[in-house]
Amino acid sequence: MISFNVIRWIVWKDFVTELRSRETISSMVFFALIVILIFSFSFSMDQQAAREVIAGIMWVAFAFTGIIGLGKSFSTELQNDCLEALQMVPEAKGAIYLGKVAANFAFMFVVEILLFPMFVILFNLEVVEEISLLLLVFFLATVGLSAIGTLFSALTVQIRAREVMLPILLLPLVVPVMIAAVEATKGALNGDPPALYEQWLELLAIYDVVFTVVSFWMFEFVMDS
Amino acid sequence: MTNFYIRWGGVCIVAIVLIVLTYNHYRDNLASLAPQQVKQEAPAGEVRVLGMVQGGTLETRAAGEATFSLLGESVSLPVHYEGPPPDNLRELKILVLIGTWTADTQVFEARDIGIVPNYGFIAGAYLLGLLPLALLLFAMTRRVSLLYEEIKASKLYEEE
Amino acid sequence: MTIHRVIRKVQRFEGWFGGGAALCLIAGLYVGLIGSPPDYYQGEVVRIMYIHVPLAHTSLLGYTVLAVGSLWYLWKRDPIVDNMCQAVAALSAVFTALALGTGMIWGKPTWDTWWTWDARLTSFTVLLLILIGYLMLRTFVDDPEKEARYGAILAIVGFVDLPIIHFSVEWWRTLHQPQSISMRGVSISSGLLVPLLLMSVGMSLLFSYMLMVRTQLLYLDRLLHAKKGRLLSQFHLSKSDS
Amino acid sequence: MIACHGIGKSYGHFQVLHDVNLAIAEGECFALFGPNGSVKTTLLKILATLERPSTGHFEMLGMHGLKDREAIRANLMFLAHGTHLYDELNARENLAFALALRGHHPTDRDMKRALDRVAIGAFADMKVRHYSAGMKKRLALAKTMLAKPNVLLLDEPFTALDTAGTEILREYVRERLSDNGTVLLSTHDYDKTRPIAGRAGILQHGALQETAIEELKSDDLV
Repeated sequence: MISFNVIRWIVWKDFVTELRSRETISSMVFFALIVILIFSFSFSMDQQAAREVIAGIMWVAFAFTGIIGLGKSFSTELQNDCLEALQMVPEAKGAIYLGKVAANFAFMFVVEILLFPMFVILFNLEVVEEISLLLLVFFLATVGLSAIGTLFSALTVQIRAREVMLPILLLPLVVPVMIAAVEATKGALNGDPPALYEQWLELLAIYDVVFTVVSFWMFEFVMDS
Repeated sequence: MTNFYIRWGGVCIVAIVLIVLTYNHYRDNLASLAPQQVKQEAPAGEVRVLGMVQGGTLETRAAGEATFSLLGESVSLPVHYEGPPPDNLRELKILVLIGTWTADTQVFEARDIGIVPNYGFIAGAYLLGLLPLALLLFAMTRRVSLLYEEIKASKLYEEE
Repeated sequence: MTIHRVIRKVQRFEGWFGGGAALCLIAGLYVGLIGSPPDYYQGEVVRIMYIHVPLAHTSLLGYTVLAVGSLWYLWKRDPIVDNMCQAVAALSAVFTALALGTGMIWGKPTWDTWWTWDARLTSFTVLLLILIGYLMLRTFVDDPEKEARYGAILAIVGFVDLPIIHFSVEWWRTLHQPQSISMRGVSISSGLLVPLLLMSVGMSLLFSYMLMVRTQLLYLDRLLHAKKGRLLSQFHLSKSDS
Repeated sequence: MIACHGIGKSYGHFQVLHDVNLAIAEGECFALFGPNGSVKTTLLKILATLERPSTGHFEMLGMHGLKDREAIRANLMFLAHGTHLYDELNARENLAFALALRGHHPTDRDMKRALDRVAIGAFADMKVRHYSAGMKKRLALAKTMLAKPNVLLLDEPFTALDTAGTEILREYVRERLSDNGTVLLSTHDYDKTRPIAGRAGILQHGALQETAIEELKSDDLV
């Protein structure tokens, strides 16, 4: 049984904490900006070349910033051993998982929405027509990243070298998300007909469903000895 | 521990036998000669010759019959080919010819054209595939034997 | 049951696997290297397939065993199942690495390149990364109970992910690279099938044998140290009494 | 009611707890003494269902410690070394959040009363980030009060508490005991524990030895 009450309170807590400290989102945004800057130094691009690589750069930046946010999601629970209190919640832990996924998704999505105009301006993109499809891609890929990322954030937070282990464990597992997101984004940015990249959206949707379910189930074992 | 060494001795012997067998098979049936070796040694029976089809010498008569010179490092070898339609018979191409050397006419009678072999890759792949596994297995079984001996010596196992 | 009786039992049992593996591999090597004709398209190089494909199959088999063992561990919490998982992960990683290595050696003469982002090579690389991640994760946890639990979780999630990774990489490849580089040249004729089958069965048996040895190794190691730890603690205890 | 049956725990190759057998009845307070590094916290964490014992099992309130964990958690509060408080939230929000997760929804008046009882009512709207260690401990105690647990596990409860705070805590423990609650506390402070503890034991080198509390002299302990 999932308690919606617990989900709501976890989301509330994460939002209030974030609103007051502004740690997660601000560090994600600035990190992403730096990544974008470094990329634009490393590739000197005309508009044609930019079209080819921009989707890749975008998702590399999003994935890395996402990992920063995900890492913070549970490492903040370490202060005053709050994680112990979460483990002792007398409910199924899936509720905590869903709350955390919702909060992480929201943070990552907000950062992506904030950064996207930056890409548009810095790399001279034209995106007026396909904006809704692009948002759908962002949505699906971010759900996938946060679904599996939240599980691994909770898993790595209690081990040594957690800052390194989170990306090491997470990145190979999100290969499908990255491929699908990059291909779909590329399609949308090029203004291709949606039929050409539909399969990637389907793949993302399947990934989201599968890993929300699997992670939801596995989270029980992460939290409960 | 004695059993352990006997077993691994057996494995080593089998491995050596297999390697020797494979090497003999390679030398007898698969190793190819260079054109100059053929001219000097004049081997009897069927051999494989590796070389390049010399430019401007290829003459095709009917389908499945051709004459050309096969170029080695310095010497070239006149070849008369008669066999299945040669798809990959072109000038300046490196080939393996299978056939017999006729010493009186000084012409190599080829009956088949093979693909240039890459035995180095095959040997490399098999060594890479099997050697680490054998070493790993050796190390593991050795460690198990040692641990077992240690547990036996420490008399700890009795209370379980 | 005393430890050495357990070990005796396993040792008697594992002999069948070890012997079977040896027989199959020797026969497979003989047929593969000497007894079978070269392939029409690939020539002699096709013989690399007889070692490469069994290694790859076996590593996938190993990962399946790992996932099943992990589920079993989460259900029953039996430490020896966890020892088995740890053993199978390490062996799977070795087999995957060797499959990649032999694949690269095969790629050089057939595709004229050591590495290509072929779907199969790419998904095996990701598999190897996941297995290495699993082994690394286990070294970074202090509590053995936690170590086993976290490892099991990662193994299960990775197992579910594997087919998705494979499909996504395959779609991605077909999108970017038409079928110029592929293994379609190799049609499995019966001449290829016999050595391939022998080597596959031999490799699976070898893997099972190595798994038994390694599980035994980890189990004995844990046992010995647990006993030593207990003796050490008892030593402290008696010292504090006096 | 707590009953431990042969609980042992090992980390890696080292066994830290050996065969702990312990029974605490309802309305009883058991004090667990022991020098630093005597794994008192580990034992408490096992009882708080945060860790799994390597050997043995325990019962709490008639429920199996490894099977009915959710039910045990609903009836148990663990006042741990860490205070389980969020720095960015204020006292009220912390209380509301922690209790909501346990399925309680205290009214503002309840919270006010609990905060007043631990004498930090004046700081109810201050972020916990600015609290001192003693105030945090008091807030954690207020949380425990609102949760009304049947079993109370206290890990070094007197650290960071001043004399008044200690008295508030002892008063609360007495109240729980008279309510038929079960209390297990770990400490190395004999004088502060003596007035509330009924029974006591020393945990040393991973083994528990029960002793009459009168026999324990404060200078025996580290």
